[in-house]
Amino acid sequence: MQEFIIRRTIYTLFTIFAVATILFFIFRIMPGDPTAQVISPALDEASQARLKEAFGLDKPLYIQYALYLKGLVTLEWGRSFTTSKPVFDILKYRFWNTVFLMGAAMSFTLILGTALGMIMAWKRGGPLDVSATVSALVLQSAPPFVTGILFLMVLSYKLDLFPTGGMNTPGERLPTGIAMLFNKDFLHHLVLPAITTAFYYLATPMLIMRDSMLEVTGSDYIELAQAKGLSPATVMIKHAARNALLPVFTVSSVLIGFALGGQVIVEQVFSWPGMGQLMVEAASSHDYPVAQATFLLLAVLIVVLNLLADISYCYLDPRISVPGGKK
Amino acid sequence: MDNILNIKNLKTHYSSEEGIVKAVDGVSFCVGENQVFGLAGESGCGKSTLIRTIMRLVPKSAKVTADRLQFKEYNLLTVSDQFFREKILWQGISLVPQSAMNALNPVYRVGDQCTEAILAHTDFSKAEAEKTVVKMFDAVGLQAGLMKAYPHEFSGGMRQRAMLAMSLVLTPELVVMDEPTTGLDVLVQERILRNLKEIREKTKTSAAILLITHDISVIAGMSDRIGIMYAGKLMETADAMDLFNDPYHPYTLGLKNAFPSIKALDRELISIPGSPPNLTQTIPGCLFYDRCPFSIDICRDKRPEEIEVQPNHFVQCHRTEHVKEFRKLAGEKKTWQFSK
Amino acid sequence: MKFSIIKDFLVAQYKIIRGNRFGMFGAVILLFFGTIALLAPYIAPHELWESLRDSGGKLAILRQPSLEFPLGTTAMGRDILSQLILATRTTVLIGLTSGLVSILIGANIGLLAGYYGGKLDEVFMRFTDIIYGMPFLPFLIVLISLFGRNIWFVIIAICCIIWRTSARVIRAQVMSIRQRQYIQAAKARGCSNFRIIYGHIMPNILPLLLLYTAFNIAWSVLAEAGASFLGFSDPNNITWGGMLYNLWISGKIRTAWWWFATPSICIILLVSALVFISRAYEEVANPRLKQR
Amino acid sequence: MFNNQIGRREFLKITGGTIGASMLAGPGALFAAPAPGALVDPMKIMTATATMDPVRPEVARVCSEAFKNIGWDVAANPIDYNQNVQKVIMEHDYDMWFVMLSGASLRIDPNVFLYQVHHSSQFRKGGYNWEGFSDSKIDQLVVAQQKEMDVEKRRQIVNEAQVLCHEAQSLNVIAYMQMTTAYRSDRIKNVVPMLGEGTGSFWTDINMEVVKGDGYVRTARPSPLKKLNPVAAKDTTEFMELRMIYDTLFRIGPDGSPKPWAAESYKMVDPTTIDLTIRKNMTWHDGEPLTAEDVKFTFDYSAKWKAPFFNSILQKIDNVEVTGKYGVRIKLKESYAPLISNLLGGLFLIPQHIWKDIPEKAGVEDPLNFPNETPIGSGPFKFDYWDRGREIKVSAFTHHFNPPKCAGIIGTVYGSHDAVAAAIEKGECDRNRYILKPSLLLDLAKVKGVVAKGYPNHGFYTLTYNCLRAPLNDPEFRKALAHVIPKELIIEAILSGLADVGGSVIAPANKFWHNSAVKSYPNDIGKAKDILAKSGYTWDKKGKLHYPG
Repeated sequence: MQEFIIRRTIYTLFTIFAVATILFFIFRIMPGDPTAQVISPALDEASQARLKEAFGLDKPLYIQYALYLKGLVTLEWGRSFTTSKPVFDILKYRFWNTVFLMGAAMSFTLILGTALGMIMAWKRGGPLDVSATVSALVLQSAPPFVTGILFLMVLSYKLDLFPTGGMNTPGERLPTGIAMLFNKDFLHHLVLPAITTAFYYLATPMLIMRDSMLEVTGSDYIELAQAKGLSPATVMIKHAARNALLPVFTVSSVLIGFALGGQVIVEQVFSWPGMGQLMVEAASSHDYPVAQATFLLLAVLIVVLNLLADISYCYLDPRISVPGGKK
Repeated sequence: MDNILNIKNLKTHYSSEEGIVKAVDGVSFCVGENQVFGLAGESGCGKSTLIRTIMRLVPKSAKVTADRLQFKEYNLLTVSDQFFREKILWQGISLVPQSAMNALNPVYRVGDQCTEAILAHTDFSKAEAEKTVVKMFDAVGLQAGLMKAYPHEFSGGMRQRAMLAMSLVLTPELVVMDEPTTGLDVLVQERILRNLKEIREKTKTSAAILLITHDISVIAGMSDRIGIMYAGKLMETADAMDLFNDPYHPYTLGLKNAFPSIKALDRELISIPGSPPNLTQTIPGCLFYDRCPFSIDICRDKRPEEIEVQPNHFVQCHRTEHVKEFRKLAGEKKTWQFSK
Repeated sequence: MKFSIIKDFLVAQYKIIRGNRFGMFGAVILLFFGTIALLAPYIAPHELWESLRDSGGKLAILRQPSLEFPLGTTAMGRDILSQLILATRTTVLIGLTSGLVSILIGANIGLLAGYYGGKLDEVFMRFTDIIYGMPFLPFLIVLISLFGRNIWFVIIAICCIIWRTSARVIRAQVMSIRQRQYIQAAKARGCSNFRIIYGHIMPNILPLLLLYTAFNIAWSVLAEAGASFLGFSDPNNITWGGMLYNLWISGKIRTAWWWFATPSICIILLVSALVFISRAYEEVANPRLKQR
Repeated sequence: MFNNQIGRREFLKITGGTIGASMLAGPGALFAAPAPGALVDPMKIMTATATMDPVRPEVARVCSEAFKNIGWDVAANPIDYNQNVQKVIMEHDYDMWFVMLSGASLRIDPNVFLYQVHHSSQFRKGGYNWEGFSDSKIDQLVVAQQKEMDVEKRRQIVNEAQVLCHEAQSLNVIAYMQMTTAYRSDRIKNVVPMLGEGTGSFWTDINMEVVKGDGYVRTARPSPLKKLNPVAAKDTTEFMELRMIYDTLFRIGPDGSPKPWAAESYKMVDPTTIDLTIRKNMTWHDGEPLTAEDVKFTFDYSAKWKAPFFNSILQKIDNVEVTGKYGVRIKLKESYAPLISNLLGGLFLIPQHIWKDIPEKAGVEDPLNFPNETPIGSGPFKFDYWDRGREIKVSAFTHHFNPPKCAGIIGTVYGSHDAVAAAIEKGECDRNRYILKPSLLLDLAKVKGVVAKGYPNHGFYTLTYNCLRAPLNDPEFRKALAHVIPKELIIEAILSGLADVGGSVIAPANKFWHNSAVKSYPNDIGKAKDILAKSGYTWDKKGKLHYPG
């Protein structure tokens, strides 16, 4: 078990390092002079040179790389080209917006998905089963911006149930940090983007839950549980569901990874000031320090989530505490 | 002595693509208090369905009928699912399932899976429940420490014992054992069975046992009464001694041949040719007709009634009067080498 | 002889699809879009960027579907039908290319890693982990914004990422197949590794390959649509996602339903067609699903 | 952090070298005179992406389609705006650039569009004459109008210059887009439209009254505000936020003429000397008094750090001296007519007691990169908070000599123009600040309680040519192009009719300075071909255009 966790952790660190390195070189081989826009042409040569130096542009590549890695660790991620703010300050504010949105969306998907999956397995072959399968697959094939825009049109523009976008009503300043989560205005704005994301990813946990549920209910320990005279609910949830959840759990970590990559679109559609939106802005305004850091932060988030999933999986399924890991 | 389980003409019919499957088709027998009733028959003869029917584990689609299906004072045909679940299952009738391997839920500690049963039916505290389980574990020869272990950490034998312990935690009147020893090597089988006896002394459980197996030699030693099941029917039912000393039904004779008997280990084993009939087709005559070396035309045309050849010894056969000569012939290999 | 093999193969595929009503639906849709993509330049009634005037000579801006403009027009008075048809070509091109290339990468990595195991496997799998660490769309966006808005960069970016899933799954499959007797036998017979991998193992994972080809194409289409919608696409070639992007920035999203509906429906149809087909293969690849 | 050498080498690999080569060789060098009779090479119209402004790629597209009519292959090339700026203004590496020169209040004075856009000295890294255009006659005129302190005389010169500039066609003014803004008339009243800014003007900010609600005006903007640094301010949207917080010595009035503001009066001692009297007892938002010292400091500091927007003008200042607690004297090196409207009307006064420590204490190398988290100014609004990428709030500064009528202004970022329109339509927001997409304006105008129209504007969309590259270096060729661009179509199809056909670089809306004699060339392909034929261009059988043989 320890051995397993340790190995996983090492892999994770390695992965992060590798992603960082790849990123460094992607951003170095891109065309053009990245600083042309920050360094005002009005400045004389001397002060331009001074600025280039400040950006570390005068140094040879391997030193730049060393500095870059050092910066990553010491959280000195450079300064934004467009806003002159330290990248870290920008991100620490955007980070939570994304995490909250993703958290809400993903928990909704997973809970609803598994619940539905259970019921579908329970009533297999029934109308619900079939219709749910088809609609989930179709939802999965509908890009989030299509569903998102549909939601906006119907629920926001037509019925005026939800705001058109953003995180707060203009002027209603939000509390920062966790307190934000308990702010009614914020939650009101959260609904649409959250369900848009949730619906898009619903199919995966739902179908997997359904399948593994069907697999489990055939097994002997379920029969024994029934023979023990446990209530059907207990049998279904405590025995069947508990086991059926394992594969769902494995997938969910990967799923969240995908979602974190994809939330760019949702944030754009609902003008949600998260990392995704920042990513787009930075990329199209060529604000490289920001784009780079945002990308990296997303990547780190993904791999760390996977790590956590792997570790908690050990606790969920006693069978894989044996070294060698799952599968 | 009065019976705790009393079954008359029990039928369980499934509907499948091929038609109605008469898995259990008119079975009658009784299990007395503290009695060990062995139910023997080839796999697929419907014995598992029989016990599942008794424990209401058959799917709702299955059609169950009986003239009588009584456990103690309860008429199992009429009691509500809820009552059955809460009052009868495990407290009255408990189960040692076929494959202890897969019958334990892999994600829960074995101990918890035992206490679970107790907590479901009694108002014991967790501690009390655990105490009881410890007692049972000890009875089956498992250290109390193993309660904290997970199934995958158990060996086959240990699981089997755990299952035994689990089945006894609520001191039920009837323990149904479905092939308790399949998938275990002979030595373990041996130990478990011996164990079973000891346990019954140790725990002073006056539990009757309904022991199901495809291997009569297993039940020979320990059953008080034995039923030979074939194609959903009880061909012969008698006290263990009678059945082994003077069996009537050709099928019983065949089975006896097919397994080493404790008495004559040197005798070579003869197996019954052919295979049991498809339970969906309706056969007018004796179900064993195809495989019976002694059958005559009537056997093909008329289904034999159940007759009491000796007190408490029931047989379903037309030709019981010739049984003496059958017993002789049955010992010889060529008798069974025929074709219809 | 070679031909007969191909024929049998195709027949087999047909049977698989035929056997499953979703699969059938999917196949029909695919065929439909395939044909349109092939014929696009010939059947598109108008030029891509042509601003149309109606019979009255007025610019046909944001016209609802009518006889004159079957699917309506855009804010620039461009024929949506034509754009849709030409977009189909681009979308299919991107989807197909990146789908096939990515399965090529994924399959080979999976096969080699699964077959050889050991060091090679370790290396390949760590590499796959790294790719799993890459947030997909951001990667697309960065690459495109850095190297230019151009179909080929879009395809390259997509290919760089989506092979990862197929690689993992195929590897797992290969590992189990590797143990089978006939593989061992082939080894004993002294078959070259190459022959074993591509001659003996490959055929056994074919359904899986096709399944993931379908998936990858579906993902590529979705990814491209996403990137285009965010404005990171080739401005001189239009895709369905690009059409929606034009709608989005034209600010007519709430009024021009016809402009929104058609590309969206096309995306959903194509992708779900692929998903359904892959589900048909899934049943072959893992029979457990069949019983239901 | 970024290594250009590598960048370029890699880029060559990727793009097959075409663009890369020119980047390495730099402009000019690469473009030797074409062989006589050679095919006129295909070219590209660079412009911003639709994300930044949907109009631009479309116009670029229409133009390139139009140029095909004279047998010249041209393609639109929309890329990120920063790359536009970098390639055009920094590297001068482009063929044609389609861009908008917005009608900022500081551009009402003709100097910007005449001198900065046309004078040969302005062809430099970062200069506005990125066309590389040079014409001695025009150079003389645009300098002359700068020096001429007599308005009427100056007007004559300006008119003459306009004619020559238009004939030179170093850039083609395609359309004067109207300033399309919207506001909820049921929430706010007393809006003051202004030339080039519509209802988004500063005068609206301080004069509008809120009918209902908490007295705060909610302003929607399509893209997030980037900086609030008065010294570094470059683009119009930054100025629009900053001028609420920071005061200027003069303000450009609704009619376009400068009005005394922080300076309560001024006196031209001689053409190169101006005395200013600062308004008494003004204070900064932190309570410190605003004195002549601060004014002097502002000038010196901006000059020292080359405030990008004013640098060229600040060069003309010899010195600034304090002549009393409220007196300041500005001495110029040479007489400079646009001084008041282009410098004193735009330069933000900054408090010495804060900025004297910048950049040293702020940990930046250059005040231009100073984030200025909590701006302290003396303007009618004082800074409240700024949640980056989301919302900025300023409240009325009651001690100001001209306090605003509303309680304050909340600027909220919406993802897109469409979202802005929706917000105003739903009443989430009361007004938009900057240009709203014309197509949307027409829809909004239909909404009850919303006033949405286009207001006159002196800014324009223009197609600028790289005058160092053949064939664009040929004035006749450029004139021919002027006859090809379908301006009416562009205005009708792309600008929803909310614009006027472009001619002179000084818009008709700028009534005082505009020369009505300057008319746009008619859209006439035949004429264009004649012009080309006259100057010897030929067409091959495929109809492709060739250089004079």
